[in-house]
Amino acid sequence: MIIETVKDKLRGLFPTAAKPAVAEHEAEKPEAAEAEIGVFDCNYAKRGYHLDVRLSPEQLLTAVGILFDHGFFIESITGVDWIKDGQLEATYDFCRYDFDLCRIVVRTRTPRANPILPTITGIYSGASWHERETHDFFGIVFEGHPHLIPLLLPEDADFHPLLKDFKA
Amino acid sequence: MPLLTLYDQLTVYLVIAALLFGMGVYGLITRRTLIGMLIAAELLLAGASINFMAFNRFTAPDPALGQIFTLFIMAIAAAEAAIGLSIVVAFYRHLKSIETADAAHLKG
Amino acid sequence: MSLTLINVLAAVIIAIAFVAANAAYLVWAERKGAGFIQRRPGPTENGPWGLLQPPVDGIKLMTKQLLIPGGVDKIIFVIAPVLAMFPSIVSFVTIPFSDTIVAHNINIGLLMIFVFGSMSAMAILMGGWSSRNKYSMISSVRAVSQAVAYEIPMLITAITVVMIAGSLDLMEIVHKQSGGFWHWNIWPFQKGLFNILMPASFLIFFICSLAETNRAPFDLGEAESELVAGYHTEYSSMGFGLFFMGEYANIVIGACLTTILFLGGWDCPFGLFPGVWWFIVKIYILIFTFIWIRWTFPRTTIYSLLNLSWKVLIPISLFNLLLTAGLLKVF
Amino acid sequence: MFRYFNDIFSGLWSLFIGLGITFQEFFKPKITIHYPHQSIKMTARYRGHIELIPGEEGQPLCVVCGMCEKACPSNCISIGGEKPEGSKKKVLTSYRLDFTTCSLCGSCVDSCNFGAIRFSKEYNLASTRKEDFHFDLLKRLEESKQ
Amino acid sequence: MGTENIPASLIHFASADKLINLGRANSLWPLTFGIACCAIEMMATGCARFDLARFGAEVFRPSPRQSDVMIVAGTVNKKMAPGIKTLYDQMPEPKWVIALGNCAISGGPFVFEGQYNIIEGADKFLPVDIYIPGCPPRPEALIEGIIELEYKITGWRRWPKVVAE
Amino acid sequence: MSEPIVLQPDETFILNVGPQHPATHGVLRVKMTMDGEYIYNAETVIGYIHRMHEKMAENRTYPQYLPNLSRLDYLSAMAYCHGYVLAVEKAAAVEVPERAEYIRAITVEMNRISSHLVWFGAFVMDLGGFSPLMYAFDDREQILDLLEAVTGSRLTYCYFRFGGLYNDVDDDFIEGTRRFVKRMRKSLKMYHKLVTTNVILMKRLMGIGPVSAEMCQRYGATGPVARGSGINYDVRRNEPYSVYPEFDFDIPVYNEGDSYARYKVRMEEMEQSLRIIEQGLDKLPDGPINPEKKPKTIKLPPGDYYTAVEAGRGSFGIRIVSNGDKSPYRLKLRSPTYSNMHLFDEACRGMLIADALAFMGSLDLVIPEMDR
Amino acid sequence: MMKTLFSADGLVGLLFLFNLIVTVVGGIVACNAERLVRAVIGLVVCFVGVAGIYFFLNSPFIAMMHILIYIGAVAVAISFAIMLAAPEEKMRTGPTSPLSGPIGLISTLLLISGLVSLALKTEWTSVTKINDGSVKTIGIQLLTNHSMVFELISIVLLLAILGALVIARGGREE
Repeated sequence: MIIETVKDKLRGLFPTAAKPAVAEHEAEKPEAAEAEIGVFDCNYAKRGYHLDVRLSPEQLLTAVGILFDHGFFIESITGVDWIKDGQLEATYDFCRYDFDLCRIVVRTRTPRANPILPTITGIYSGASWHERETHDFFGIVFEGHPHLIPLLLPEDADFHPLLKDFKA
Repeated sequence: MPLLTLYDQLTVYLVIAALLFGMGVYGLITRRTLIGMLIAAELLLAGASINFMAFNRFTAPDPALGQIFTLFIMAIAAAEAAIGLSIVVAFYRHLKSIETADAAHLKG
Repeated sequence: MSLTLINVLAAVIIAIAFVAANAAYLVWAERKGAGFIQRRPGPTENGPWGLLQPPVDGIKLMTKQLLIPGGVDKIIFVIAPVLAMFPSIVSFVTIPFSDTIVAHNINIGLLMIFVFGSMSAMAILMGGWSSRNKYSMISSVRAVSQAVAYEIPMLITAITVVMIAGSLDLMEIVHKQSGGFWHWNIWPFQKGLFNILMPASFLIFFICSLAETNRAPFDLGEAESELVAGYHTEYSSMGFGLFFMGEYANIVIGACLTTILFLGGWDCPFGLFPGVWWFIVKIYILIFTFIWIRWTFPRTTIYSLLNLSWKVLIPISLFNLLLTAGLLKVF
Repeated sequence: MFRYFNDIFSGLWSLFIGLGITFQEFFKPKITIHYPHQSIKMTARYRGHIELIPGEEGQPLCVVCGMCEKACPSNCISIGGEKPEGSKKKVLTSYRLDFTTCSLCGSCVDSCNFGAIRFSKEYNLASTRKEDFHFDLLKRLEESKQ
Repeated sequence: MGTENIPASLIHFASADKLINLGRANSLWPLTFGIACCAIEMMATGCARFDLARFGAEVFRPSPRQSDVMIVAGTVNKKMAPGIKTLYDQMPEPKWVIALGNCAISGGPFVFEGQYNIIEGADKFLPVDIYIPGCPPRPEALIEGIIELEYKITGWRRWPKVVAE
Repeated sequence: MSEPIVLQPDETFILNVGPQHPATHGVLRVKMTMDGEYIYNAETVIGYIHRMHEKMAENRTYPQYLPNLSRLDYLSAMAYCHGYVLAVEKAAAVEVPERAEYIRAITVEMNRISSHLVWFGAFVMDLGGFSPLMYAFDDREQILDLLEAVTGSRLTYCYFRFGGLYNDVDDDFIEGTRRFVKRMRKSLKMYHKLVTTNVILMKRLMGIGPVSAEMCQRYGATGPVARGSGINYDVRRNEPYSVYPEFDFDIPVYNEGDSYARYKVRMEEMEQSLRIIEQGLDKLPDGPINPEKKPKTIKLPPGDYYTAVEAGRGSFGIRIVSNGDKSPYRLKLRSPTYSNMHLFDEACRGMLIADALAFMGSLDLVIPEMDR
Repeated sequence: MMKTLFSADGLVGLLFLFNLIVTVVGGIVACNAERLVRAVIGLVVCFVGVAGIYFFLNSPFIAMMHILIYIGAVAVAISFAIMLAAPEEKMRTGPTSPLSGPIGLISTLLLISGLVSLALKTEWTSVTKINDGSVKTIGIQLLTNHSMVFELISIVLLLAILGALVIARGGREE
């Protein structure tokens, strides 16, 4: 099963995790747990994905590299503005083409004041537009992106409409 | 009215041929680009052809000699245009220029 | 000499009227035909069967503002549509509609039509270049390379027919085919000349006249979905109208020429009506085929077009030329 | 050599087949509806703009509960009602629909528990002024009564 | 808008003017220009079932230079508006604008508190002649709009008014 | 046909295709750097119809957001609504009666056919053939008539509700659909004769716009674009939802990766959809179409939820992040064309402009869905 | 004068004058226009005039061939080359040095005056026999008396095609 393989591989990213990196994780968990780092199993029937990978930004490229090697394709990149925590979350969705179904969500958080994340365009060229869009909407700067200009908003737009404190 | 019967006089044709020829020469001298010179050369050839045609019409005993020569000139002109233009294009690809001054250093 | 010139002038005036009326109503026929092929009625509301549509369009086009966009080469921009219309009008002068109905028959009529046909390429080039629009530019380059590529097989097939008739005179060519249906040049068995490639020749000529007139599937010059409106993108009002009418006038000429060269001109297969009616029936059948083809096929691309011309049409037409020459020598 | 001719002939053949098909279409009946002369009847569920359903005496059935106003995603309904002296129920005084922002989703009709509104069958609106589409449904109801 | 600012209307003879207007009204060539959902209904109107060709209006010209009427079919946003304005400016006089669908009339369902990207109606920057509401309008409504535009140009309505029951 | 051409970057000029251009089907701009008629580089500029769908979600309750979904991709609106209602139903644990599920599947498939028909017509029109558009729209009108009779609108159906449907289908619909399936089979045969086997079309599409499977993976292409490149991926099969496991249908896959493969995938998909519709009509159970007790207000438990469905153009994903409120905290729409179009920049390099536009047509773009 | 002007002959004479003007104006544009494309248009106009002159010289066949070859082929090819080769800023051409214009003009005028005076001074012996411009005569002559010309034309054209191909392709390859 691809889930097991990928889980093992990804677990390697968290060698010094104090808590067990792979934990049963259900929707009912309190919101404070959202900030944890690790690889979590998810209830597919309810959540719609199998693995929930929470990383720090430095681990992102390695993890995405592992997913690329296992034949995952990129579905989307998006952000969520956790204004209460003062953090922006970038969410990467990956899925596979074959019948060995595995949907993986990779998330990473970055401080709201200075949101910088590494780009994954070097691995998935298709991430380019998704990252530009996330930059448009949330102002997350993807370091190393070759062409980080507004995509959906007008060329001269300097606002980030999907931030929770945005006012038109 | 002599002005309206000009078409029946040999000298008129010779004069217009001379004019065209002169324009061709002028173009060849003043033009700076290969294509411009090519255009001037076409004028030159047209002047010459008119001469042939006019002499054929008014003085030559042969019914078609001048016309055949004109046809020959046309073929030459077409060939010249083909070769000349291909040179222009090749030249441009080399030097990004169609000016004759740049053609002096032939090595590109 | 002098009388000829006056005749020609008079004929040109008649031809202008004829061409304009014909072109306008061909547009109507095209729209109507397209409608019928697509299970809809086409123009119906303006006049009976929409017959008033062409004049209405004409009024609109003429009263529309003539825009000359900034940055265009004004002189050339204005001359080009006129130059597109003019050669087709002049070509009409020499086309014989029957034994008697011909504006002015000259003994090199076929050559003359080709001469003026080649001028329309120049008009397209001028129009496209002067517009200062990249789409127009690409389109005019396309249209001209297409026209040049198709003139060759067209001329070669025409020469084949000229060899059979032994004359460049259009009247003479028709006379050679007289004597009923089976004597037309399209059939392989006529007057001791068993050239089985004649139908192919006809097809080649027909394809070439489609391409010459920039009609679908060879309408690369004004490929709507690629180059907006091609070489007349920047033309508004009557400038566009002239290009438009020039195209339809060219269609009529193409149909006339095909009829004369291959379908026996005004020669009647059964002899029911006078010849000129047969001529008109024939050219309108051909024009209908033009329309029919346009609304059936997708457009080709420039390379498959050039491939077709250089790899298929030119070899076959050359072979046919050689074959015909040989057969003429033998029989 | 064989392929060369085969390509030519199969290509030509496919073209002739295509021509044949369009030629058949030429004689098929036209399917056009000549709109201003003929028109099709809208189906029972056709969603035009909403209108008030008249009660038995022609009065609106609306009780001014405001559910439709709340349900509307694009705030195109604004209703006003007042409580006349001595009656328990509110009476509708104005029912305004800004049709130009409506998305015809049907949330208002869904949300109405009193069956007071329905979709009209008006399908061919066009005007030179956009104010024509700010409907006063109550007024329309009264007009339709006459 | 239409007829007043036409430079070509130098002919002041009433009958000639009428004829010209009649010509203009019955040969409205739209610009091939669809933005969103309503564009599909516009295509459907041009197609066999409804056939805009009956009114001589099926000649969808891809170039603004050759078209008479611009059908704004869909939401206009701030990025697109300058482009539409350019297209409108490129059209030769006389020219008309039809706002097809609620989005083009007023922003439609996309207007909400705090919206940042759309323009609330094409009439904010274009002189719109005809408004056709609906989301999207039925093809009949577009035909009705064309008829209404003809009425606006010529001053008389040639076709009966269809009342929906 | 397309031999490698050595492009010389210093002779290029910029050609702006769009925002208004007949081939872009809407408002999309491709900045092409051209060398003659060859494309040296292309940069797609989108956002000309960005309509803030994701922002709107944060301002609206779950039911109020329903009409937005059908404006997202107006051609296969049903599938998008389906994705949204599935996502909410899954998260809020709403039961859906079986009849409703069947009707949903039938209408979604009909909508898929109508979407493909529009694509077919517009694509052939891009290639210069006009009549197929008319025939395709004629067939499409039949579908629209059927769907209009059920849902009340022609294009932007707002038909699905959480837990069920807006209203039930009647016998007329079932009869009409059966008639339509028969008619459509005939029409498809006609299309194949008129268009698919046409030599001009084959010459224009074969070998044009090759997209490899590896490229699909890098860009996340789904739907017919991926299936034309030999990837057997269809959400209806890989990740079955609704009642699709009950149906017997094939996923057409072609390995060539060119425009013609994508063309054939879509044409065959129409046939498969017809099969699904037939089976759905046969199996359509009786019963209610709405659950017995409809939840009054919909609130999702906190957390995030992802649902994917197979829309007309590929896998449509919807991610809802909820904080337990009446409206979503964040709603992300993963639209298939967004990824599919992104391919274009890389794939069209070195192509002729005519081929590039044919390739663009074969991607089946709906711009509002891309820009959201 | 009025009488002749409105007779058929007069009209022909007028047409001839018009023709001459067209030729000269076209020629002047062709050798003087600042933009190369204008020069090509001038060349086309000039050649239409030249074809007219051939027509007046009683050889319509040559006139037709002239238009066919020069306008249909040569002018189109030149405009093609301009579009292919000359970028926008190079479309304008001027004299090489400030002196070349006047010098060219003077030498040209000298040349023209010399040629014209030669033409005017010489007594041309006229033959009564008029030339024959029909296709038939030209064809027969080309294939009998002057077959060498025919052969030469074909060889020249063949070489030109081959040469043009070699040169143009050679530029592309590297």
